[in-house]
Amino acid sequence: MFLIYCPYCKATREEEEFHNAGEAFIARPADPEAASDEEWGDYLFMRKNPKGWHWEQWQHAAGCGRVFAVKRHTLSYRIAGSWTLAAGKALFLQEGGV
Amino acid sequence: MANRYSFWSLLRHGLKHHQSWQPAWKSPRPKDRYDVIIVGGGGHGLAAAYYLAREHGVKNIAVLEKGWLGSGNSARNTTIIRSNYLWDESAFLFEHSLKLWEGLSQDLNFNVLFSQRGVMNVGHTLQDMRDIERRVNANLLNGVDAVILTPRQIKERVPLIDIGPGARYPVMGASFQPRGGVARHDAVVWGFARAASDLGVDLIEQCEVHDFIVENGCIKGVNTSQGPILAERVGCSASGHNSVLAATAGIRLPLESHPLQALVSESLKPALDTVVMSNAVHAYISQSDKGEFVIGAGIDGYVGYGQRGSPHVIEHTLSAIVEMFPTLSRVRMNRQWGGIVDVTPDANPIIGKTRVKGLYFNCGWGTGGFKATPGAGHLFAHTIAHDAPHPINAPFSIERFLTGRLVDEHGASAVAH
Amino acid sequence: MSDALFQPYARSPLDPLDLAGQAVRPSPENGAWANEVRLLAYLTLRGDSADPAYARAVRTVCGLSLPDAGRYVSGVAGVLLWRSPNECLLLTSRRQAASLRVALVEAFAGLLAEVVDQSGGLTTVYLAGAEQVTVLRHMGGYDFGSLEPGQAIATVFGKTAAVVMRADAHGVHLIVRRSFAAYLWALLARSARPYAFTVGRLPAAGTDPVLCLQEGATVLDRQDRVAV
Amino acid sequence: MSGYRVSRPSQRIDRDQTVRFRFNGRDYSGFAGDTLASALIANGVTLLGRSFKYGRPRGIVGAGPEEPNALVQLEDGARTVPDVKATQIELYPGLSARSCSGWPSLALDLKSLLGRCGRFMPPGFYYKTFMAPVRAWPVYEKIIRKAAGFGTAPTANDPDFYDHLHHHVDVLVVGGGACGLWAALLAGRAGLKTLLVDDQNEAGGWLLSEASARIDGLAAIDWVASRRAELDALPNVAVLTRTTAFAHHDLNLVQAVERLQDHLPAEARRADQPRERLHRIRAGHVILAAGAIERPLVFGNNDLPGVLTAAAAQTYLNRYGVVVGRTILLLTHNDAAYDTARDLALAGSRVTVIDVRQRGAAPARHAAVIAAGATVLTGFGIAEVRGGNRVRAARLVRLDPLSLKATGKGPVLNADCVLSSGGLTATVHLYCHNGGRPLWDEERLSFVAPAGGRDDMCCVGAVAGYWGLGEALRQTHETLGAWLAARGLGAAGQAPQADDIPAAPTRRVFRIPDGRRPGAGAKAFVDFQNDVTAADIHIAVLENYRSVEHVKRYTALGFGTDQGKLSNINGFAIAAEALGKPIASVGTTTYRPAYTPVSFGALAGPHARETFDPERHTAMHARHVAAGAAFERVGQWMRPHYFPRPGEDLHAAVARECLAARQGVAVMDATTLGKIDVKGPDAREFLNRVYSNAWSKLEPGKCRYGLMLDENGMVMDDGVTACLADDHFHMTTTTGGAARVLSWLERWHQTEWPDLKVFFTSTTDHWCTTAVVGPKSRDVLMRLCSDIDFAMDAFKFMDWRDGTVAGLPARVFRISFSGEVAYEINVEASYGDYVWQSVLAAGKDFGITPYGTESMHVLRAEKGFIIVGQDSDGSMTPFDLGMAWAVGMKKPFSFLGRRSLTRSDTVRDDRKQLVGLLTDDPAAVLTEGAQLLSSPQVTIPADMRGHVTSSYFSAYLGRSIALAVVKGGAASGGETVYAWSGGQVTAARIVSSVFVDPQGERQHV
Ligand SMILES: Cc1cc2nc3c(=O)[nH]c(=O)nc-3n(C[C@H](O)[C@H](O)[C@H](O)COP(=O)(O)OP(=O)(O)OC[C@H]3O[C@@H](n4cnc5c(N)ncnc54)[C@H](O)[C@@H]3O)c2cc1C
Ligand SMILES: NC(=O)c1ccc[n+]([C@@H]2O[C@H](COP(=O)([O-])OP(=O)(O)OC[C@H]3O[C@@H](n4cnc5c(N)ncnc54)[C@H](O)[C@@H]3O)[C@@H](O)[C@H]2O)c1
Ligand SMILES: Cc1cc2nc3c(=O)[nH]c(=O)nc-3n(C[C@H](O)[C@H](O)[C@H](O)COP(=O)(O)O)c2cc1C
Ligand SMILES: [Zn+2]
Repeated sequence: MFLIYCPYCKATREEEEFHNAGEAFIARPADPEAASDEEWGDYLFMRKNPKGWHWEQWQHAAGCGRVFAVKRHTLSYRIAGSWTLAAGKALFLQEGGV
Repeated sequence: MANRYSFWSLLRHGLKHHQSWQPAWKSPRPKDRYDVIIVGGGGHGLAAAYYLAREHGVKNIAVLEKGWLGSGNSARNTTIIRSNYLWDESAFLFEHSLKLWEGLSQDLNFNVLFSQRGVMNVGHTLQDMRDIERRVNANLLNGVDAVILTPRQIKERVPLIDIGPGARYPVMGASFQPRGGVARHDAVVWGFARAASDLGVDLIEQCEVHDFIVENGCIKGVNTSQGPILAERVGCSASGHNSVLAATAGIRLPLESHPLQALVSESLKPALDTVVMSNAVHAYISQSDKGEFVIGAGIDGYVGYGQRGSPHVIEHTLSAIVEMFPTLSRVRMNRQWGGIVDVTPDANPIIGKTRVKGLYFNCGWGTGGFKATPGAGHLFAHTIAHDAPHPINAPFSIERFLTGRLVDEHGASAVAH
Repeated sequence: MSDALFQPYARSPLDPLDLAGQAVRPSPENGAWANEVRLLAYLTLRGDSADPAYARAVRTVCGLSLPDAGRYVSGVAGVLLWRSPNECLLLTSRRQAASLRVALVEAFAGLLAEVVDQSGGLTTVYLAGAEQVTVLRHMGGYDFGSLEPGQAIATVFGKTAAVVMRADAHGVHLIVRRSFAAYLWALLARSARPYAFTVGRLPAAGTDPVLCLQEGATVLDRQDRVAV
Repeated sequence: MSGYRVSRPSQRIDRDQTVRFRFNGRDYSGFAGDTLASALIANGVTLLGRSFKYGRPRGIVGAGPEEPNALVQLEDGARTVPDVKATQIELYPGLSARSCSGWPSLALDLKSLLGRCGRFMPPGFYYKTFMAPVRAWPVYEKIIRKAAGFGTAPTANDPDFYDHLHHHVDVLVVGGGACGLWAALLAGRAGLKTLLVDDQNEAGGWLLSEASARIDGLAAIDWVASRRAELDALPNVAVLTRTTAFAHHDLNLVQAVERLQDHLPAEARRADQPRERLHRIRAGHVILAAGAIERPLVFGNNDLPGVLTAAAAQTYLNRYGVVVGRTILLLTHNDAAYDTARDLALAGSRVTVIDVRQRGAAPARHAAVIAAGATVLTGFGIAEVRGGNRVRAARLVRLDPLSLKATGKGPVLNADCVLSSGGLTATVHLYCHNGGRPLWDEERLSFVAPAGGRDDMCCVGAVAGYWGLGEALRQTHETLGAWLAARGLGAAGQAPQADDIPAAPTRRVFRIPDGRRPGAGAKAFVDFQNDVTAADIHIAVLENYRSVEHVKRYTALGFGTDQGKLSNINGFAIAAEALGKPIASVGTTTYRPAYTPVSFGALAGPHARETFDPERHTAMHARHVAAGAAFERVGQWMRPHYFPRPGEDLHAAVARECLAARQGVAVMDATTLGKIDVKGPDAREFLNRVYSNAWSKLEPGKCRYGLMLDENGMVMDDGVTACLADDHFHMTTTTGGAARVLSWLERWHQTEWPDLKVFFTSTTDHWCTTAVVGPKSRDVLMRLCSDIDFAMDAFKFMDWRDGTVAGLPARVFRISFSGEVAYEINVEASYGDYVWQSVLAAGKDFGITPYGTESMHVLRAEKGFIIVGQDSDGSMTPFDLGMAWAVGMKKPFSFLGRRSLTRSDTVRDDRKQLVGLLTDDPAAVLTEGAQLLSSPQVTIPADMRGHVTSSYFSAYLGRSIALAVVKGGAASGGETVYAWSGGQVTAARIVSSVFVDPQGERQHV
């Protein structure tokens, strides 16, 4: 069971306080109507689902309610850190994330 | 079959102190090239190879397995088999499989201990009961056996269950599929392995596929921990790991791989004669022929390839079990474990072609693919052999996620296993 | 019918349990005891805590600075708890609630801020006794032993969540939603069973910033306290 | 075996306290401090069970959690516990237990007859037969099932309770043997918050069995007592005995179960204490000091009652004062077992040590056993034990000094007990639970936890392979010392001193050869509980089950309730031999929780019965109960389903309630709807994005129905939202959807549109809502409220007003889920009870009638209003539901789900669409969930057009009505379809889904 650091509560708490909210930084197409069925389907359903480091969102459901970014290894379950979505995204892009 | 199993063969070998048994399957060295490679030596992959050889006359087939045969979810599931799915497409798919189960032991000459003891889905709210009515009627009209049970009838079949009004979620009724049941999971793997091997399929264990060799949009083979192996067609049936493999060919899949946990109690005298599932309370339980209660937990919410989940999930599951079966609280958990299930957004699988010619995927079985083992293998074999889906699996293409034609089993019958 | 005919009465969420009727004066044998702090007023303040104008408005009306994450501040207006970067919860007395609310709404005019009355939606349970921390440790996984006066955190308790704030060494307050209060109470009573749990009469308010918000709260009487 | 009690010092039993107990229907006595196993042995009881597959007689083998055979059913009735190991049951007065196997009786077991044919039941037996005829399998299966299983599941509700306790500690020490005690002390002395758990009833571990050990000049037992006293005195240290750490999870979360009551006599068990407590321990660092367990050697008939491990015999002797036999053969490949031989000989048994080593033990140990009166035979093994239901003799075999082959026959020696020592197996489980792999140590012949531990764990003592007490303590001391020093926590001082007697090398043997052809000799068991023999493992490998996991699964090795504590290493070694591979490369199977079995009750803990799941009540709940309401569960809420009067059933009550709503006035508790306060300059824009319909023009004082789609375009929730001010809205959601919708809004806001200035605050619990419905509702409201103008034009349908109701500030919404004039009064929930009462009082003269969810459903169905989740199922778009009017396709922002509505599948016109159905027979009420067919003739598989989603008898219309979804239904008005339910076919016509007042005039008066 994970211990997750909430960057808003500035505290490390038990996994049970959180909800996993899926892969992070999936951008909604800026103009959905212009997206092809394929692009739209990709946005809606296709996921990276990596075996390795994964940027994901967690919501501190029983705490402050905030959604934030966590970089977690999906095999070792190690957590590299938690960031606000904005800070996390910057780091994610810096790592070459797409 | 060279090495037929029967009561008489047991006698015969017994007289020789069992020193004369043949290997159940052969373990050859991989060849350089095959007509068809199946990635993943779970029940599905082995069944696909078996049916490819048996029904489609493909001669030169290999199954590549990164660990030991059946080391994935085939070894880890709660073995519930049923076909009482809501939507026509899924009902046909799972019923196709159930029919194959019904002759499987004889077909494979391997007793997979398929036990048609019935599967019960218990309802606790008025909406549960509406959903049960809807599903049972749809089942019957699709040729799938189903009945609705009253709480009394439930109690008769499952004396341990609490149907009293004092429960937090009292039992209001259930749907029941008499032909549903359980089977011995490992035996299914071994039975298919043995039968496939007997038909000349090469089963290669300890052979991890690293990536696909694709040229000009066509599959050429795979790179493995035992070197490159070429093939004209490759079928991927690597439950849990399909996204990882697909990514190596630049294919994105609508999958998330989650830990799913299960547990068994110590072995006890027969006390539960059917499979009982409750969606509202979140409990799934049966008793194996060996006597242990086999209990399935809920899915862990995060992506995880660790074959383990979080303990509070097990605790919640057992609280649900104790809620439905208050007498079991002194029974003890002997062992718990986890598998990796790849889940699609509509809780139905993908069996079909990809945009790489000659590369096929059978994936997304999520929490419920054990019951599909023979059926999925059969249909996957057809799809690979014809480079086109069978009518039964045609609705289960990847395209449905682009057109929106989902077959959403979450809807009215969000029963997981 | 005219308004004069009406005699409104308020019911707190745990009234159906008749805690008042069961309450005794806890003795040192009671390792844990609890009761509901009935009918406080609760105002949710929304606003970005990084916005100085918002902070100023709160300070002007309540006399309180915005609390840091996981903490609370208290004063005459009541207790202001941090809930998230843009949410605080003000516990106050019913007496002051209406005027505070009006004043806050006025002070928030033109700001990205709002006041939401939650008085019907929340209640507070006071838990005390030598085993209070043990009881909390039975109920949830947060490190309650480390929770110090001045802290207020939200965490899970079984299948609900609640805010826990420690006023002083004597006891903690659990702030919970109305419709989950009975569940939380049942979980608490069950968890505290091994420690001779009892429904206790609430002590005089003393310096406890929540207890003193009750109607007719009195000042500390040392005798009323159970040694911790 | 003919065990008996001796009097020896330093035993852990209290001879002054005789304890009477019952086993298999007979009365016995033992002493306080005994286990059931030690007391039974002392009473000469040898036969405890029958084996799983062959029904072979079985007795006690071990002395602790490793016991595979002696499973008993403890107590009867509600407090019965199946499958408990007799070796782990502390004796208490009045204890009653029985064997879990043997049918019809333990002595005369039918299965054992079958077992004689064990020769024809190799591994995989079940997979190879029972296949024909197909139809006979259920019969075979019944018999197979009957023969399986040990204890019986309780059939009465558990009278006890369980709880959980969370810990946050710096250091958790697992195991309270010499090494664990010392580690805890060092951590404790360094000021760390330390918790030590040990699964036995007292600390000391192996030292409790080792009479002669001395540490720092003290008898071991005294050393334990003083260390324990020192630990107890440290305020930062806690010690829990009878507490088994059974699982280790990520980030050092350890689950441990403490047994608080089962060792007490019934009358001493306390109702205010839990039976068991699950500790969830988050530790900064775990110190694993779980020790080791001795395993037996594998030889013919090594499962006969009277064959035990040497360590178990030593424990019985030194800890409980029980001698396991009078004439004992002790088979060993190591020196340590000589201590057992010595102790037993000194206690008066005739002991023959059979040492498989050519040279035997080191001189000191050899001399000690000889001095004690034992005999030593070296270079021999045991080929097979002889006896019926118990050991009578054993046939020895001479072993080749080098090759480990049988080179000749040995003598047959009489004995009533055979002990064997196959070396120690380190208890590495907790090291491995989250993926750690143990190391094979060829010198110690065991998989061990690495002495270096890992980041978050130290492994000390026997678990790391330090078998000698002196070296174990030294290693513990050094490991802890280094660990503390690395944290700046100072030097640890002196290690405790204990002498390790020099030992001769162990001989590497697991299976004693019997000189027979493979498979031909007596069965030599590896896993007792699952009847797995050495030959079985060979056969599995022969059949190509070559992975150790295949061996496990094909033979059931290690599958039992002991999880292979005695059998795994022997099994792996035999498999390795069959495979011709080193053990290290064969590896182990996967270690998984639980280390020892844990009750479901303890795992469920407090989340059972009244605290299984919150039951949410509205503020008026007590009134509904008093009014005799029947309740419906909706999500976690309890809602009145209907309010029967005496003699009324559901239908009668609902008919009355509905008519009241249509003709007079009725009242409903609508509190459970979710409510969200939405405020901010961008609130309106936000609503535009999350609802399918338009919000730009909704003015303050007005309400609007909204439809929320998921991004896939399917309806996920609905509700009425009121505009409070230009930047302020009061949103409502479905009862079940409240939490989901709030989190949906928050996620979109936080992740995608953080720039929108808006707050969402749940107010579900704050407001309580009373719906007053019907032509007379206005009259009732006017009695309660004088500051709102209820005139038709002043307060229109879909308006809301602030005002004072019954003297309280209230928000009154004029909205209607029934098609009648209706008002929803929202007041602070604290006044909910009062307002409900006030409404009833004010409506009394009008015959106001409370109604529940069932009438609500009928009233809304008469109007064709959907219930999300009943008429829709996550696969319906607004168009499917005939709600195109609620989709603002022209809105500038592409609202959630919009794009999905134009995919090829979502624009099909043969999708299922919502329609109304009228049966030809007005009295026939369709079954909700009936499937719809185009023709009354059914061919299977049938072409289903859709299904009935809602169906009622409408008292108002005097006939039945139904809603359904039908493929292409929107264009099929007038068509007859056939509703099929359980074989019953009912014809019905597709009609508009609005049955009452299609023009909507009634709500506008
Ligand atoms: C706890 C649990 C309970 C379940 N309960 C049920 C149930 O009651 N009923 C039901 O119907 N279903 C159930 N399921 C689901 C079911 O187990 C699976 O859907 C089914 O077993 C999938 O079979 P498979 O053959 O596709 O997968 P697997 O058996 O997982 O086979 C896939 C194989 O691919 C191999 N592989 C992966 N990557 C590679 C690679 N790169 N190279 C080579 N090989 C690779 C894996 O090692 C594995 O052996 C449950 C699952 C779990 C985890
Ligand atoms: N001859 C034997 O059979 C034998 C067995 C064990 C230890 N020893 C010797 O005893 C000396 C002391 O060794 P030690 O302290 O490392 O081990 P130990 O066996 O004395 O102590 C280990 C303790 O840990 C407990 N334990 C094991 N798993 C547990 C779990 N999951 N939860 C709670 N408690 C658990 C055991 O009950 C035992 O009390 C060493 O010299 C060792 O070699 C000998
Ligand atoms: C249906 C079923 C029944 C099982 N019964 C037992 C059992 O009786 N005893 C046992 O130790 N394990 C049992 N297991 C669990 C396996 O030992 C093992 O944990 C599981 O196959 C996962 O593999 P792993 O733990 O090696 O990763 C069972 C598994 C399944 C799927
Ligand atoms: Zn937080």
